[in-house]
Amino acid sequence: MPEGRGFAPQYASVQHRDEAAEIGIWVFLATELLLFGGLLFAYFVYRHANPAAFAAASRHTDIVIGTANTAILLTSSFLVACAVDALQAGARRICIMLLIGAMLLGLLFLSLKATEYAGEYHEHLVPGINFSFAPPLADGAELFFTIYFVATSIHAIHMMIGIAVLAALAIMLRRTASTRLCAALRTAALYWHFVDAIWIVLFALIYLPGRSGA
Amino acid sequence: MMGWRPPLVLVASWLGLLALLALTVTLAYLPFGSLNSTVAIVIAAIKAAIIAAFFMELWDRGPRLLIFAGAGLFWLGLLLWLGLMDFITRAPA
Amino acid sequence: MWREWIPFWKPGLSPYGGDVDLLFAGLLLASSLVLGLLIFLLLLFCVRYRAGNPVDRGNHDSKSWHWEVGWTSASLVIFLLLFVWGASVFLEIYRTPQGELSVFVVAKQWMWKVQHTGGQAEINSLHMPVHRPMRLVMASQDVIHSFFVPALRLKHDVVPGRYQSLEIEAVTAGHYHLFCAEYCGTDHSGMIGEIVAMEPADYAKWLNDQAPANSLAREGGALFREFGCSGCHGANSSVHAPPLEGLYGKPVPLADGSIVTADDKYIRDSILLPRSQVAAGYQPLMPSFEGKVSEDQLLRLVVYIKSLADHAP
Amino acid sequence: MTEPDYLNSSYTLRSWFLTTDHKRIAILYFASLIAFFFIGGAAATAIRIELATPQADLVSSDTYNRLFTMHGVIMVWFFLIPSIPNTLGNFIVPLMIGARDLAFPRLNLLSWYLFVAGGCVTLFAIVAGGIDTGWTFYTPFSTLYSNSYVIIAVTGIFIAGFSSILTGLNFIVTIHRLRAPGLTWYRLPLFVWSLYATSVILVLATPVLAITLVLLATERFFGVGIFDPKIGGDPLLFQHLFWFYSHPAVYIMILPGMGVVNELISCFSRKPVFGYKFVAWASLAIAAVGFLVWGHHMFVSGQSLLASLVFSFMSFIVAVPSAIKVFNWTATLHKGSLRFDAPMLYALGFLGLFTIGGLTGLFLACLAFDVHATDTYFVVAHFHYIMVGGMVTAYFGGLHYWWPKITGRLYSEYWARTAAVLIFFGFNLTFFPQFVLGAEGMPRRYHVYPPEFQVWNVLSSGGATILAAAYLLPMFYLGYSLFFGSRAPANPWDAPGLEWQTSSPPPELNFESQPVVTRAPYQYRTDFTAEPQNA
Repeated sequence: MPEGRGFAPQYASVQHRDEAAEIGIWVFLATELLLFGGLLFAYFVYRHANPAAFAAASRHTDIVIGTANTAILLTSSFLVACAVDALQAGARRICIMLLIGAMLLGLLFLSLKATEYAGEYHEHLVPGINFSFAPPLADGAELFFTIYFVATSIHAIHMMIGIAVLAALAIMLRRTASTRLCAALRTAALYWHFVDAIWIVLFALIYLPGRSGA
Repeated sequence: MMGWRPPLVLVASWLGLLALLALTVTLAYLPFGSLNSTVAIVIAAIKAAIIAAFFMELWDRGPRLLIFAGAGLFWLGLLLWLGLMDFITRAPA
Repeated sequence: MWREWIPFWKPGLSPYGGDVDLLFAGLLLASSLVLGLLIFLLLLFCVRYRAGNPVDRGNHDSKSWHWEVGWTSASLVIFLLLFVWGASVFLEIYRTPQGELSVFVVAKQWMWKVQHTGGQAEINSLHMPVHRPMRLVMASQDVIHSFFVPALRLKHDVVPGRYQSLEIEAVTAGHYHLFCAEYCGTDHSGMIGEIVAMEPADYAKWLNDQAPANSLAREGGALFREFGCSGCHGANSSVHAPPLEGLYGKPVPLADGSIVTADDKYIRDSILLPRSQVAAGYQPLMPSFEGKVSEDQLLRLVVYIKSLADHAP
Repeated sequence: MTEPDYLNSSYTLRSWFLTTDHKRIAILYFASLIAFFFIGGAAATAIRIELATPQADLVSSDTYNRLFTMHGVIMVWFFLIPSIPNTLGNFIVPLMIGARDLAFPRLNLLSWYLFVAGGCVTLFAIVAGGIDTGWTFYTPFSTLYSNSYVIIAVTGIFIAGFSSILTGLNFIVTIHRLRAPGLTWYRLPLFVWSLYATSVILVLATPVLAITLVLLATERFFGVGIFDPKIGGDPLLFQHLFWFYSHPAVYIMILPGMGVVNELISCFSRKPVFGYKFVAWASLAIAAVGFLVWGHHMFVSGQSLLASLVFSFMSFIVAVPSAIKVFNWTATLHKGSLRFDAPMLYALGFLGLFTIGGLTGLFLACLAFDVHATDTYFVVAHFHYIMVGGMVTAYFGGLHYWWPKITGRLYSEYWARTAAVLIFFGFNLTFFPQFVLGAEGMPRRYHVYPPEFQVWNVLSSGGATILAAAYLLPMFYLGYSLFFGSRAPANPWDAPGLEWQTSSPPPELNFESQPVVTRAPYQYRTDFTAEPQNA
């Protein structure tokens, strides 16, 4: 590879490379969407079979934490979008601060999620470990909570990866704001927004059903 | 350096998203019967669309990225549509 | 008969067996024609256009789209015809069972347990009269099995957690293989039995010779007492439990406001998962019998409760 | 030679195991795939020997179940799916489109490491005691009843799934962004089109398998009920999720094979592929419609009648683009100038075997007949006609065709033709009797069987012996050519594709200078009459 070119030999220019990266991340996001898609499918199948149980189980989730977490993620996404804009405008320090803000919000999200899990453990809502739910809807509720735990923990893993990526970028940005990092930040931002959008859908399916009844 | 201000479109999207969040939580508590879930899913879709359009900057991207972004959604639709068709149209055992 | 001309193929012996065989013959004929044409063209081209053979090769860049449209639409039309043909016979195979004669089949690792309504039980064999449709009610105790009778062109999976009804009828007396077609564990290939189709008179004789100790309903009644069901559901019980007389086939209002019909599945679910569908006006007191009662005990209980249908509540 | 080629530029282990060169990664894949092919093949041979008699005389039922599971798991996920895309595709696609590498070379290397890691985990499950669920992992058997290493095995498949996703992603981006100047979509070789279609499936179907395996492992590990009927779970949900991946996965396996056959038929007929645009779009149509047919595995499972009707209908529809391809390939031969070198023999074999596989696929798409034939040897035979008769035959054809390019050596044409003919006959003898067995009603996955089925089983086992020997042959003459074969020229087949315009083996960065494309593919010199240089 010719040294000092700054981009791999299969590309003609920096712009060429960045376009490839952008297509790449979108294809990857399509993959991620289908990963969560399998869970959505399972959710809808069982919700169709147990509508009352799903509503009752959903009422046992913590809507305060859920709503707070949604607001936190939306705000973090806003900060990341601003960070991309700031870096393109040449404001590297502001960009780093915005990224740190987004990461802190991400960590706050995870700690609230952990609090929520602990609460559910105490309420005996964890299938496979301790689960008891008022009959007659216990079986449907168990299905709901199994899907809930699988979906939210996979989402949390995505959050952790996102935070790690943002942290790595923030550290690298302290030294330089090369075009390579600029493209990398845009790619990472797309991933972060995607994880945010997934949460929005999960929020509507997990926390909101059944609130108007009972 | 400090002259940077957040672009208006991002601020507006952010505020709009928070407003929609407040709206969807409020609506969830109103008794619409089976419409509740439809409302929740529609608002979630609008929020996701705002994120995709403005935070992810799809609104000023070419058709190729739109196709890639749409492909995932389209195939997700196939999975849900054909898959759920079985469960919804099954004769009672 | 035309069916004997199909190579390596024994005629199907169910009422729709001829239709399936005809379909197979049609598929075989159509694909043989296509395959024959393909092989013929391949050989022809390979010989005629082999390198060095001086034949006219000019003009090979001519327009291709009318060929494409031609063979695309031809295959589409043939495929659609085959689809409609296959689907119509399929709906005939899986039509809603009509026969008044019911037999219960429990599949478990690795055997078929068959219960006739009169109480006659058999393992890995099923006796049935010819020319009389029989309604099989199938359940699985553990994993997915599949009830497969090649001679009758009949197959259906038996999925745990639900009853599967299936109509079976033979037109010729004889002994036929019964296979488990869905892989179900170690002795999957040992889970085979036979279908014994008999003339109606022989079948009646066979039923008598079996000298059942008790009918299914009576055995179910014994189990009803043995499991202590009668303690709560009995007429003189102090516990407030719904009476079961006259229940079967009637609509039942549930605690969550919905209404279900008291069919086989509802009774089965109520025994295994009593908390899932509580009748309106009753407390969810009943313990689950999940794991305590086997599938064949279950169906005896269901038959017993069914037999109470005629009793006034 | 002015520049070292990719093989002799460096000899260190590091230069192989940390390479980002797509050509070296293809070689790494090739080596690992051969290993998996022989493990899976050994299991198949053991199965066929056992089935020569109706009784159990070689192994116990438990061992037999572990053998066919091992055969299925290894062959599907560790041979068929990565075979053409990751070896021939990895090597040839950048060359065909005039690129110096794939878009993301390090991702490509990561993909190989994930593949090997997944393979090792799955092999560990097999060595530790095996898996007895069948490659389909149907619940509730796999979650509640099986006493084998299910979780470890699905972990391995899960890891290998990410390898598939990364490969698909890499190909999509590469084909979009790295085509040489002037190489428009309609100037792409059809092999590239078919790999593009394959990649679409890899990227969109594999994640659904991943999440399904996560749910399966969760249920088995924590004892929670996701597919467990005891708490209202539905075993059929698992089947829907599994086949949403696994049916398109069949097209992942066959589409690249079709791609190879395009190149072979066109080259050895000295003609462009007939109906280029139709064949190109047929690949994408197969990839798209292939996602709408998964329920045809569940006609007798108890899914709703409407669902069965829709899935049957779509299964007939998906056969149309495959039929279009077969017709176009046949028409390509017309007025060609046909030469019967070993790759062409494989391509012709593919045409016949794939057609038989495709036609019997119609039998199975046909609802009423499927009730009788599903879960019998008819399905086994159909599947192997597509996968072994189609895909593996095309793979061997492609391997011979590009062997001079990849290794820089010529193989023995005599032995190559002998092997091709032997494979063809061995294959038919092995699998044709299984159609008869299936039609007569012998269920698959049967260890012992009623004696009336023995004749056909003996024929099949006899064929399997020939087939196994025939598959060993190429190892010898291809291995021999590596060391003693004569040097290959840059373009031994006198083909116009870009991959033939650089030296054999290609230099590290593929081309001395950036090639520019000015015309459609497959513009063969029609006056070509000379004997091939390696005949």
